[in-house]
Amino acid sequence: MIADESELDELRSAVRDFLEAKSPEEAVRKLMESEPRYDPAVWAQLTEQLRLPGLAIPEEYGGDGFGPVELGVVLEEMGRALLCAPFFATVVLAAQAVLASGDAEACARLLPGIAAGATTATLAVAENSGSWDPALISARAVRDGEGGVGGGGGWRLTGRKGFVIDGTTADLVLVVARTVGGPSLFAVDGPAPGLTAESMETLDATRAMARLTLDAVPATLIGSDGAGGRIMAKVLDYASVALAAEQSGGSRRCLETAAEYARTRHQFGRPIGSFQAVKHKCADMLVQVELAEAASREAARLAAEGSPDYPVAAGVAHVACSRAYMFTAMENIQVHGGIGFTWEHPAHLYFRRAKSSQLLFGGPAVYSERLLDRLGI
Amino acid sequence: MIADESELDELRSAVRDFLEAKSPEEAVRKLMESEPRYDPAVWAQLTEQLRLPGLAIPEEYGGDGFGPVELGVVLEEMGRALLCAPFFATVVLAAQAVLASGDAEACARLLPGIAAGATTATLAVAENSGSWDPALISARAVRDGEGGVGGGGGWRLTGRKGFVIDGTTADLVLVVARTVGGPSLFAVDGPAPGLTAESMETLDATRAMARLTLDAVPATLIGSDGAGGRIMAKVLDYASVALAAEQSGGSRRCLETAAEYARTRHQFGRPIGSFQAVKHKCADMLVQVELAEAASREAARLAAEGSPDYPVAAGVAHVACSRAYMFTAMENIQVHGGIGFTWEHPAHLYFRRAKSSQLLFGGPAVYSERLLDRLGI
Amino acid sequence: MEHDMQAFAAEVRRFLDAHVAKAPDRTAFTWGEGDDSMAYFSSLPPEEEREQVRRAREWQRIRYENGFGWITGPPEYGGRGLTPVHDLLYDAIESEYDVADTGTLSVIGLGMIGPTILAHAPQPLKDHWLPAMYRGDAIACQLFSEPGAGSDLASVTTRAVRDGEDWVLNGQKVWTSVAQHSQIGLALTRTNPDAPKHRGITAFLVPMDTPGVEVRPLRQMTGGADFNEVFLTDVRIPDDHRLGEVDGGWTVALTTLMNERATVGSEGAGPVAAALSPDRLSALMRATWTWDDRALRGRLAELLVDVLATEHLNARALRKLHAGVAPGPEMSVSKLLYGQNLTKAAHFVSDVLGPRAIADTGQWGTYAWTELLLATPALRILGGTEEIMKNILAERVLGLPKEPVTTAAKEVRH
Amino acid sequence: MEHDMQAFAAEVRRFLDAHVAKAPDRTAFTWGEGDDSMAYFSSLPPEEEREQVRRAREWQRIRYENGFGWITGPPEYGGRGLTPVHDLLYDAIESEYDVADTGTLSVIGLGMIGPTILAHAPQPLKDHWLPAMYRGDAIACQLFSEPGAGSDLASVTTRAVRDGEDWVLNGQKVWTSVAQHSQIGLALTRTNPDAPKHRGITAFLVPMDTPGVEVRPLRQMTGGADFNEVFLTDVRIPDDHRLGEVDGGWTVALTTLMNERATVGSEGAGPVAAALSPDRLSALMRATWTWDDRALRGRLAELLVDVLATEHLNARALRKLHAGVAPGPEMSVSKLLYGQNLTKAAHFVSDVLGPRAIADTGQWGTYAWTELLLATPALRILGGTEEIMKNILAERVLGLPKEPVTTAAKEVRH
Repeated sequence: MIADESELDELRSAVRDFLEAKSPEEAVRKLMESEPRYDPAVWAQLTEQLRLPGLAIPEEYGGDGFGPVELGVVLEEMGRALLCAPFFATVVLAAQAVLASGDAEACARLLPGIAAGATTATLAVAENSGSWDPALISARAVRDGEGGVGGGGGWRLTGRKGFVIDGTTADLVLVVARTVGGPSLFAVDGPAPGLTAESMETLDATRAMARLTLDAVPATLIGSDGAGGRIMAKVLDYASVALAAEQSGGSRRCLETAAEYARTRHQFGRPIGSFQAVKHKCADMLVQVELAEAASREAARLAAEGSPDYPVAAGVAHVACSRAYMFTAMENIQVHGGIGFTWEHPAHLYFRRAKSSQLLFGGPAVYSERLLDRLGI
Repeated sequence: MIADESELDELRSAVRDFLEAKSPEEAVRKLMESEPRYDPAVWAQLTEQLRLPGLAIPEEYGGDGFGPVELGVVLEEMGRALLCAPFFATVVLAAQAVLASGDAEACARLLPGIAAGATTATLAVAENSGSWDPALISARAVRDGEGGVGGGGGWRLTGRKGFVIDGTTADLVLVVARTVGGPSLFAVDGPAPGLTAESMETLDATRAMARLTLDAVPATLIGSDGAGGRIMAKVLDYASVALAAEQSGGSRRCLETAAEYARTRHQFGRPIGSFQAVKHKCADMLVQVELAEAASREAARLAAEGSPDYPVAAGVAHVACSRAYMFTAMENIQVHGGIGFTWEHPAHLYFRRAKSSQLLFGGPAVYSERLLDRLGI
Repeated sequence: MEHDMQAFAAEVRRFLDAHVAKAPDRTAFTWGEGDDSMAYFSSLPPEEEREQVRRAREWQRIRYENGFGWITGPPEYGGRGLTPVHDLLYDAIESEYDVADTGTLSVIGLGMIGPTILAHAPQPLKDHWLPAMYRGDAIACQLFSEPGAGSDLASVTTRAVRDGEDWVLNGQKVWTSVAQHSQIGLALTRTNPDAPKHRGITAFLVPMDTPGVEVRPLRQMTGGADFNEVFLTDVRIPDDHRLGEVDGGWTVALTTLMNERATVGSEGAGPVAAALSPDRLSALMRATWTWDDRALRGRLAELLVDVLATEHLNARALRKLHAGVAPGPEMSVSKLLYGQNLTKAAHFVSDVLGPRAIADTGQWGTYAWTELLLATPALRILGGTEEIMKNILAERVLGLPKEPVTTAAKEVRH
Repeated sequence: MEHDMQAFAAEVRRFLDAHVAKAPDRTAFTWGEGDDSMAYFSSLPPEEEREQVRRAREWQRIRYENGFGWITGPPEYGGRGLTPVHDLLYDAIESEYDVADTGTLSVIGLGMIGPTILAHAPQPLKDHWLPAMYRGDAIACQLFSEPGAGSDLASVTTRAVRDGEDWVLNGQKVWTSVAQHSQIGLALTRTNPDAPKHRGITAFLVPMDTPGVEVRPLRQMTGGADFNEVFLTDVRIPDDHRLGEVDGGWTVALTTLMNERATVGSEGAGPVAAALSPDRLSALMRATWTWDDRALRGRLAELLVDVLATEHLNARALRKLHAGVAPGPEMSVSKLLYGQNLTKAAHFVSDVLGPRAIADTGQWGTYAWTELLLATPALRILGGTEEIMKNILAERVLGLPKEPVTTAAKEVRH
């Protein structure tokens, strides 16, 4: 089921109104320097007023059963507003990992809490290098009782994870760890014994990241043993499309900010937007934003339709939106001149977010090959 | 010995005056469609009046003993004028291959004719793919008498060569062919039995290219058996620097043409150069040209000084000048608008030359790695 | 609205299914088979070109007879009376079929000159020429650009001087496509050299067989001649062939220019579609043993992102059309990207080819790419330079202010 | 001339050899050893910054005492009376030595304000301030830019109102580097709001300890504060601190701006030289296991071509200096490239690092690069935006015409 255009417009305007009220720049700046890096009251309102955590979770697991198109609208708005909240980690990474596992029991156990906004969650994949390559996963899972550790039918995880979004605050951590069967997905409680999480210093303070140390942490297998690689691939496509929506929203905001400044700032007796250098810069930004938005929205639609073109479209959206956001975030500063690189001006917050989003899943050094792979080239 | 700046200026102005008189656009257009692709009378004058063929050949072999710096000045001017002449093939490729062989006997036999302008020559390296990789050379050389062919102490060459500059007109063809010792350099007479040369259709009609078929062609070994790879590497560095000078001259001409048009063409009641879009395009061209010229001239100077930095500088000059020429040739057309892409306007001649020069020694697909190799990276 | 469009789309498909076949997949191919031409400009031999024009006229006649000859035109001239969105939707659907290329008739004549005649010509000219044009009988060209008036059309200097009931035209026009096939041309002329430049222009409909009209092919840098210069020497045109007021020709010209438009999904069509096909490009890399070069692969990925994202942009515009909504800036953006993507593709491929792009080795599908390479500079200039298109995007979509009128320019403007 | 320069160069070297050591090779390093800071902006703790200023003053005093304090200045103020080419040559040679960074004193004060005082100040101000500045005792700053007057300096609105023998200044200045260390500032003020904008400006020398002068650090996007805002509230300045005529301050400002200049070879120096070092970059690729990624290698080669070709450009300018010839456009081009090369390097490195550039894993020499990345936007803006620099290159070097003065702008210009 895909909402029609007018329903999407309604959703967009409800989310935008909410975020303008609850996540204005002052709130973002305050949360950037707080622990936790989000406001639990706003998170609760996001659930109560807009039911957003459950938007894209199937109805059978307590959600509203919408899909990537509707989620994309929400993420575009969150990207515009630089909302500090555990939404991406919980709803995109964690919930999708559970769904991708095909483990109905785990879905029934874990998703209703997420849908209800009661559980925040995250997914821990990358280790030292930040790579999502399943071959580079070295965290280990052993059965309880194996190797003399603990007892019973569960598992124990040992190793280190990095770049875990909202990793210090998540109630539920999904962890990819290696068994003899290969990389596999596990669920771990946020406060589980043996699990320590410490904040990492980040380029983009609006997206908290943590380093996790797991020392024989009790865990539950999600999906089948050894299915981790396949789950990671599915989550990566989905998360690329979701991230692309955030990036597209952020880059349109940069374009709008730059164009507004170009229309109103006067130098040499003219609005600076009447100078061709500024005008063409804005036109170049517009071209990038239109491409990015089309790529992101089309990928979401193809995902919702279950189209065979979806994996390619996910790759295209990831590259097009990464590039557009970085470009518009840079050029927005340039159009603003000196004021644009002050701490007080919001332009740098978008610059930081743009760079951190571009590199989140590996960046240009890996995403080109990933796209060609999806194209069969 | 490097000429001082005022001597270089004198040389430049003598060559420029000569080429303005002898190689104006009409002459270039006429020769582009003629066979041979050059005017033997102008070639003779180039020798008699300016002694250019012998400029960079050592005095002991009948030349004037200057080096790459002076040769660079000449080539910049030839690049500006798109001179159709066997200069690059004869003086750069062939003469340098002979010199690089270290074979004093061959130098004494072959170079005086080149220095005197009596012999035109070329170098045949590439085969089907156009590559200069020694490993891809498949033309074969066997000793006279070996395999039952002919007799005596000479060699016989069999195989095919392509992209041979001025290959249908050269009096002397230096050929890299494979012996049991590896790639080796041989001298073949232009009209030797078993050698056939046919013109290739080229993107850039101002630089003639031929396909050679060698069928047991009698040949003389130059330098030692198996030294071909080392000779090719030396020639490639030298030829890259020489080509860079041509490219730098051509790209400065494109910049000058574009800037002149931008100053004088009026649209909307203003010179088009007063519009920032055109103005900044010209500034971008200027930056590229200044970089290219510095890279090319500095590489020539380091070559003349025998500096250990010369091979890296040769690679830098090759890339910087290839890029600058292609960019300025494209943007020159854009500044001119419609008139710029007519057949009658000279802009496309530079576009064609820029692209053909960029790809002559392999192009971007190989020159980046070649530069990193020279840098030891 | 969406329902109406669906009904219209269904009708279009019924008509097309009845007359023509579906287009073959232009991106499907087998390496080494068939024509490897990559020409952006056609440059056909004269007899083939005449045959192409004949087929275009024939298909236009069939469209006309079935009510699709002039979708936005008024019924009294054989039009259908529908909206521009219907027109764009028709084009988009037709592009899925294997129909004759009617560009010779439609791009300039039916798309731009027809609406101008409708808006500004005296009744007898409308009655005669409009049905003739949309039935495929008459071809029209645009006599606007001059050597000194390119981006700045209001600077035309071709003179028209009154002589009794006639006007006598003298001057030179340039970049006139299809002039050699045209029966009529719409000419902008200067009738009052003393007025501000936009106020001294008058428009005339010039029968191309009038004595003194000389069409000369204009050779472009690819070597072919897809445009013309048109020389007007003492060309005598009756006053009843005037469009609009005397000295009011700028308004006429604006009507023509406002009817210039991009069609949705133009990248998908044409002989150069192959240039942007992932399969074709990867086959080229295999054939040149560069398939595993990660530097080239990285650039291929960058190029394909542009190409595929542009397709997504077009797909979204098309979906809007089907819903009866006029596309927004997507179409202008798509037009700008069309030229940029082909330019990137041509240079990428030349890097893949290396020396094989500079001399013809005879290998299939290699040197042929130079035809496209040599056409790319034109793509950034024709139909509005990149600079003019960026001005339009920034001013119309983003609302950035125009350049202030300069004192020098102000004197000669209205 | 060349001979004179050689003699001067030898004298410079003798002086430097006697006082300081040769600089260590800034590009030599061992991976994982030492400080991995990549900061473009210094942002030192206050006590270290004060110590740095102390060392700068000390070295300037030694220069002054040895005849190199003010190479182009007149002897009556302690200057050497030589040419700007000598000055540039001195800088180039000194950059080979390990001397204190005197940027705090020299970039603004000695380079720009000193020559302005010399040209426009009343005699007592010259006698007092010029020797003090060039001896290293006094530091000067430039109170020009305002929130509403960035690229367009002539729009300053800080008011100066005559009050007897004094003037009273009110307004806000911004982007004032070294204000916190300065004894004096050169302020542009509006004295006649009714005159065309270039004709209502007056320049004053403001002792920074005058009541009403408040310096507040301005934090930039890197997080540090390398600039200041300066608030002027009822600041009373005697008329004998005026430079130039009343309402004639634009001429004074032009003197200051014309003395802004790039130094030859600026890329070679500074803490970010490592960012452009082939060894450092290839070591980073080895440390991140991306050394054999040909896509990244291709981009590394492109970057290094820019970096090395820029070095060649600088080398040629330097050779001209040694021959006593003023460099041509090389220095403006080099200045533009400096920012562009560092920007490219920062983004290239972030692609090499991938996620390691967005969160600190603690690995040496990785996350530290974000300091440079965050500084790059400033490099395209500070000291003249990229757009202004391109205007200058096109107009001064290529002779392209300026933008025509618009009717709106004309009213307020001279």
